[in-house]
Amino acid sequence: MKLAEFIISPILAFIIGIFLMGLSRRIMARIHRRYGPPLMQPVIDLVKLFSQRTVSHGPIFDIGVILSLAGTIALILFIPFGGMCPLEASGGLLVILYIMLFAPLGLALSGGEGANPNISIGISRKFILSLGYEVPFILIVLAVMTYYHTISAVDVVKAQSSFHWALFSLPLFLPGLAYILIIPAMLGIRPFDLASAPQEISSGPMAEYGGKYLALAEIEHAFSIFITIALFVDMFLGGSGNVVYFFLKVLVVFIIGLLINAVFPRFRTEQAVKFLWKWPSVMALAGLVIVLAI
Amino acid sequence: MSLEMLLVIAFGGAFLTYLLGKLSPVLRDILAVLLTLVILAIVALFYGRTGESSFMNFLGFNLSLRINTLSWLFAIAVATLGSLSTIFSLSYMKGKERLDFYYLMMLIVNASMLGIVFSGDLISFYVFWEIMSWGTFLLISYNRGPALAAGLKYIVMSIVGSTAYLLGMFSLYASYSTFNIADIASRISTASPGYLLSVLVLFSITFGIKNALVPLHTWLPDAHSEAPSPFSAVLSGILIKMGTYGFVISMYVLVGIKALSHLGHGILSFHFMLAILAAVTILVPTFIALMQDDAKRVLAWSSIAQVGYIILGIAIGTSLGFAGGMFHFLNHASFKALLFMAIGAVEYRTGTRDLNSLGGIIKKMPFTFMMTLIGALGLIGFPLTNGFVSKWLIYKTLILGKDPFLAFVALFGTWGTILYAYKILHNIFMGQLPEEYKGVEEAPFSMKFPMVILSIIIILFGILPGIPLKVINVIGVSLGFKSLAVNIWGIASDTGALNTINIFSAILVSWIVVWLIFKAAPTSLRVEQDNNYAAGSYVPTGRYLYTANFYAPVYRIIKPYVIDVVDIFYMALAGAVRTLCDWTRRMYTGELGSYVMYIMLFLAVLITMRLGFNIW
Amino acid sequence: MRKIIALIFLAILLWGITKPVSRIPFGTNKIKVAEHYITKDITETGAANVVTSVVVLYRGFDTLGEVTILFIAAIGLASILYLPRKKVSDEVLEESSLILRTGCRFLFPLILLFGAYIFVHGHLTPGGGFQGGAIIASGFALIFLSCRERVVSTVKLGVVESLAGMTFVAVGLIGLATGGYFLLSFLPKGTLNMLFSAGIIPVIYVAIGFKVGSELAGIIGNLMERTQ
Amino acid sequence: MVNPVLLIAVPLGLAFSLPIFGLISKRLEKYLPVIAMLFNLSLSVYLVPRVLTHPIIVYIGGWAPPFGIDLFVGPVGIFFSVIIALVGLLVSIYAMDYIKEGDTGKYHVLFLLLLTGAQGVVLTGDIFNLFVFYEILCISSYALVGYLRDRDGLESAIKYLVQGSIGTGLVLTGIAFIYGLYGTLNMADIARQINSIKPAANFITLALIITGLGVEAAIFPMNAWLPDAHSSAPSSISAILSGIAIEIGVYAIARVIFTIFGATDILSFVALVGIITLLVGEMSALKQNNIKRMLAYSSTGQIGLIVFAFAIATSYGIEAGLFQILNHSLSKALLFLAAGYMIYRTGSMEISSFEGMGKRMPLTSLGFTIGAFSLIGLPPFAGFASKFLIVKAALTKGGGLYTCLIALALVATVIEGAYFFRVVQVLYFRGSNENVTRQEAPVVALVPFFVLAVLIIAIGIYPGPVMHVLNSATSEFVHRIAYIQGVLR
Amino acid sequence: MSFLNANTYYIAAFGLIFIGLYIVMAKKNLVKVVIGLSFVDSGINLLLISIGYIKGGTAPIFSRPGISPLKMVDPIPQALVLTAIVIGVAVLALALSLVVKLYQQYGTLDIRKIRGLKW
Repeated sequence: MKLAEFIISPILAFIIGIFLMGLSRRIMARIHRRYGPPLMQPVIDLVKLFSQRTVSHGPIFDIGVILSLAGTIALILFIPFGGMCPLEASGGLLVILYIMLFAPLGLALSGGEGANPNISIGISRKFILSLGYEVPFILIVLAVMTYYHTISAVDVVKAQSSFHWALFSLPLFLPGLAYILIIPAMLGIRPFDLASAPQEISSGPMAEYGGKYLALAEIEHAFSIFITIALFVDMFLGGSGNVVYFFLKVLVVFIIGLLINAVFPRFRTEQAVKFLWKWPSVMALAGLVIVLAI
Repeated sequence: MSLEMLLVIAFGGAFLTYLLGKLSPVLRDILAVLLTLVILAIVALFYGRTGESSFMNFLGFNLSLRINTLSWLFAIAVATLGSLSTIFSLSYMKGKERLDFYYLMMLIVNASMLGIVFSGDLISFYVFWEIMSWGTFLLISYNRGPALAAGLKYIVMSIVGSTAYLLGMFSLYASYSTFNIADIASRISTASPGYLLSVLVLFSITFGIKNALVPLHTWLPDAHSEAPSPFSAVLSGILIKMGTYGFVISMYVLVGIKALSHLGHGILSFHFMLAILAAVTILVPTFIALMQDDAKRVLAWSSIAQVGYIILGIAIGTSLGFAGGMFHFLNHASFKALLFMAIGAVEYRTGTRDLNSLGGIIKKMPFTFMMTLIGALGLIGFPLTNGFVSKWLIYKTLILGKDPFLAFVALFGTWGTILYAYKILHNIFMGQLPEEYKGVEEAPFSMKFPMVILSIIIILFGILPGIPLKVINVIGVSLGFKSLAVNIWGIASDTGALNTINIFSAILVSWIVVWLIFKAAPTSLRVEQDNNYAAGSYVPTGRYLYTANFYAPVYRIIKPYVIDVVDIFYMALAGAVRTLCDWTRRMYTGELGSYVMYIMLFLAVLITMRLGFNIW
Repeated sequence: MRKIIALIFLAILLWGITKPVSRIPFGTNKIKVAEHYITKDITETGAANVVTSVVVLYRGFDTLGEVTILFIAAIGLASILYLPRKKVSDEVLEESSLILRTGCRFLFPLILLFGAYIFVHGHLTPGGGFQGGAIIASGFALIFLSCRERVVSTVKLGVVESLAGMTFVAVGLIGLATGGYFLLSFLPKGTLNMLFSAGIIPVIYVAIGFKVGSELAGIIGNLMERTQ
Repeated sequence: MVNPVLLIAVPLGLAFSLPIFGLISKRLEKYLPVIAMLFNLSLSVYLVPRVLTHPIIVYIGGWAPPFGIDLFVGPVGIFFSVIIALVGLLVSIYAMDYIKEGDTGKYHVLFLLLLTGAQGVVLTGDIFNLFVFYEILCISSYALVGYLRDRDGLESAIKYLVQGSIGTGLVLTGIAFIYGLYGTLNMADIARQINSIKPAANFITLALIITGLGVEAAIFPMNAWLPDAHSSAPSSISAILSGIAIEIGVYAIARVIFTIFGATDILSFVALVGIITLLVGEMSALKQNNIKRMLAYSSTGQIGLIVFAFAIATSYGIEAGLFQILNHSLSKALLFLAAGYMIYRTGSMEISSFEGMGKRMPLTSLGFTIGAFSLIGLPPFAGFASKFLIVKAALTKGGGLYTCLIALALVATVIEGAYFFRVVQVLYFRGSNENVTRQEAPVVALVPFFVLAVLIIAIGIYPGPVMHVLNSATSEFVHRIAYIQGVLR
Repeated sequence: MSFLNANTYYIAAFGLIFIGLYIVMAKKNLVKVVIGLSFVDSGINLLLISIGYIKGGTAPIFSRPGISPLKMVDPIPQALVLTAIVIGVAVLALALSLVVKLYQQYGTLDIRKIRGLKW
């Protein structure tokens, strides 16, 4: 049973992630009053990319992108997801926080060897942005961990069983809202798409990617969309023992997040950081203070 | 083999090395390496031994050496780094001036650090401490130029520290009329909290200075960046940890965990204040490190920040925190030494460590890059490196101990760490290779070897943290902490366990999967760096680096906030003192009449005090 | 300003010294040690002049130091006024008048004789080695002033000075060797008020007389020769 | 048994005979001080074990005190006379090559007499005799300071002379009062009659004497002559002045306060003065560019520390003070001697001109470094032991005053560290690192460096034998009654 | 008046000392300073002598038999003064030689101008 989870959960996560990617393009298009690509478009893209031949700049160029995806897949195993959590007793949320680093670091290393000036700029922006959203994110996670007095994600989910959802508890309401605000930043989508800004620095860290590199990066992106939202669901919406139910929660959160943020233009790097350090951080901090006060 | 013999070998060998250097440089190098290896072997053989023996009588006091697991742990770190840095020196220092002196001082500092951790009383601790201080001063000054100011700053602060130590030591003596650590520890339980607090504060000044705790840190950035790289490795890796050792000794051995918990309460307790200082030590230096452009300076500031983690863990006073702090001390010793050595290797080959002018060296020094990468990952606390485990322990104890703000600072500091660690990687190794570095070569073997050893340690302790944690647990228990459920793969606990083997296997498996997918796709074509984006067009050969000023936006945000206020304050203080001193000597006007009047003044004061105020 | 402060200091000093001075009434009788010297002097030293016996015997060590100080002054003065390569004035000095020169030549031996008398009779009459030496030096001063062409060799004076000093120390050492005490009066006391009496006093006073005379003469000579 | 009076008589006799030897052969002159000091050293060391069992009291001329002058050769006296003979010997060896200018014969005479004076001060048991030997010490140092006869030398000599004469004048006035009040000059006899300084007359007398002696001891604010004199004298003389002369001043003050007056009431004030002296000295030294002036100010500071240690007045304190005297004598002598040849080689006293000395004169620089480290109080040098003892004494004495004062003293140590380490840096690490030709000091000068350095390290590591002597010396100061009874039995 | 009569010598002695000290402190000319020192010396010598004086006393010399020792003045201060005078002479000689040399070097005797060494 446990062994099956190791295989099922990444595959399900991949499917959901790809689906959400397709969905997001669709919804964005609708908001922009376009028709938009079909839902399967990301899959089609992947197939196409994998069949292409491309260039490489050196071993780290390869290793970095593999590392990035491998880390993200491994991360799935630590996240409670529809009753599954293959590696529950291995460090909990703190490990999740750290393994989330694999993806950006791998991409950055890989891109670094690409030596394209756009990549340098992109990486720099990506890291700065991460510094920006990590402040509220850490505060949020800390609030949750302190509130439930555990560092295990599974325990957090358990504590919210029978609809004691954290989002609707007094202390964790504000952190939950803050999390929604920073989701786009964590995913690097509008209005926080400054790292990959295609029009400006030709996709930033991914500027030198083509073929399978781009494909792996896209898969990684799909995974991170899922992970980011799954974490929210686990921490604030009580997770779920049921995969379908879990998926629904993810879907709802994703769409809400998309709708809130679709209308914003792109931030400049400093603006983004300042924004992230201001509103979401203050909300999360307030939550943390309330948690401590209780 | 007794402890005395070890110290005799260490000090005597140092002088022997110096004398041999006058005969033959080659023999000197061999002896130096051999000596450090012998010391390492002896210290390793000491494992598990405990005992205390008096070795000489100084001014009527018995000086004693003692060994227990705590001192063994520090000693093995000292001996390891000592031998590795000596090996690293072989080629790094080749052709520089005064090598005999350099090796002498390296070995003396090494020996004195062993003396510190093995000393069983406060006097011998002080003696070795001072020998270490002046030896370090001479080594820091070795590079001339700006190193001189750094050395002076270091030694002045060091003397301030030893002044505080002397006062603390003698106030203990005045109360207990013994200098033996164990004796004092056994008698101190009856002392009043106020007294203990004053002693602890005095000791904290001493150890805080060596340990570069924030308001006392200002010597470190200059000293670390200006010292020769192998010595920077020692300095950052182990020498500043002598302060950590001092903190452990003074807080948990001398005063003891029980008495410590009664020093104040809540946020105003001693250990909590220390933890807050440690948190500040993490936060501010991390961001100052981010703004540096000199690789060694980045690492220097980073050392301060990492030391903050160590002290944070130790100060919080739980068994998890203590284990985390102690483990982080080992880890920091390994990865920071590795990083300093790697930067040293780059500097050795390129002649610069300016982050804004380097770039693309990965093509020329892939091995060094890998080492730097491992070191940087350890520094970040990346899973599968040892830094992760220790930080995890610290975070966990902070979160569960209801100190989320400290935890936040620690975690946030880690994100700052990611930024500067990546900056080092990127600016030195990534990006374009400037024209002038087209000819650099890989580091020589004697540099590679210590780096390999250190990187193995980093990875090994990252995957199997139980090895050191078991030792640390023994120490913790001996100091009165609760025992931890240590396994070879981490820590088992009901509030969230750690299993590094799981993490390792998860990542390994996903790696293999992804790698298979990657291999299944069509193979890619290897091209030159600038072939793609420049599309074959002319690329200017001069400065075409986009690595300069790497995090410009964040600099703009944090610049007004991350100023080393303390350093500015100290510098202003030093300036004021100097002005005051200058004014003082204006008293000697050179005029004979005034001088005679000074004499009469003294007499008049005496007479007036007696006759006018009837004082005596 | 400076003067006012100086006066304030002196006023305070005056205030201070009134305390001990008021405890030392002027002209009262002497106390234990002095009484001992006066009453026991004759039996112990055989010198008629108590001051001399105090100077040379009871406090002979002080006198040795005193002689040394004068020696230091002479040597120190010579070293400070030292001129490398005999640059001693070669310029022709104006000759003094015949009367002066003749008078000086006439007086010089008399002064020397008087000085010698003073120091030889130090233990009998007021006077002694220092006084006699000073008188002798005044004779030299006369010579220096009047017969300027007749340069007295400071080297020779130095030899006399050294020999006299060595004599003093040697007398002391002989005392140490014979009686176990440095500066012991090992010679017989003789009869009171005779020239050859009072133990080593005459010997030492003769040495001091030569020494002081030569030293003071040397000082004067040096000051005259080397400061032009 | 050898009579300790030879410690004074032999150098004195040799000094008197030196001009005659000078007539025989100019080269002979410079060996006489060496011989004299060698004699003194061996005699002092020979006497040490005897004196430690019970002090030797020598009657000069066979007159028992209080009627004659006595030498009190106690542990203190022998301790000082060993230091004087040792430092004197080493400096006279050094001077054999160092002194080339001027009338060298006169230099050696004055040098020998200076040491004799110092020897006499520490041995004598009569206060006026002390004054006389003190004058021998002072006057010969006036002459020696001006020995080079350059502008600085003469200027500092006359300033030193005027201040010193005022000081000795005050001392003599004090002695006159003592005589007037108590009718005796023997220290033990005076001490027998004085039991406190409560009467104003006693206090004023004491004030006059310690002010006067304070001039030579360079206690603030009477130390204005010191930086001038020490910096412009020939280096060998600076070494003696710093290493011996001012310590003699401190000895005299200690003798007057402890033995004669038993004035323990005044000691907290003395401690304060000591700390002020220390602070002023070290602070003035901080920004000096002239190395000898820096060392001179440092001497002032060290004297302050010694005075402070004495003023603690517990047996720990006096012991610490004596140890610091030993340490300061050795270290400061070494520093001045080393600096002397460096100045000789570079022709400048500016610290900045010593760049690269570590290469040019490695052994000299090493000597300087060891001296500096010892003065700062770093282990394993002698300075550490003394600093250790002083802090121990101050803190075991207890009381807020002494704790504050010792904290200030340690602050001064920080300042001292700052400037000494700066010089060490200049010696070894400043300037270009190109190869410079080695111009080491001559062997004659290296011998003292070596001996002093070895002693500093040996005493630093094994202070035991020295402590043995110091214990007895301390009890001589502490046990006033024993002293009185010893002399007047 | 009796105070003056009783203490004439003391007043004179301290008068000399104070005058000397004042000169040393306040005067600018080096020769005057040296003269001041000389004043101080003389004053101290006078003080010593007057401390040893006995009203109506004689010199302590047994120049002829039968002199009563009871009326002799104290011999010790006289011996001390002898020493003090010699010391004074020595210092004076040395001081004057220094002054002479200084004048040759500086061309002035003003102590405000002889200030090569300060701070």
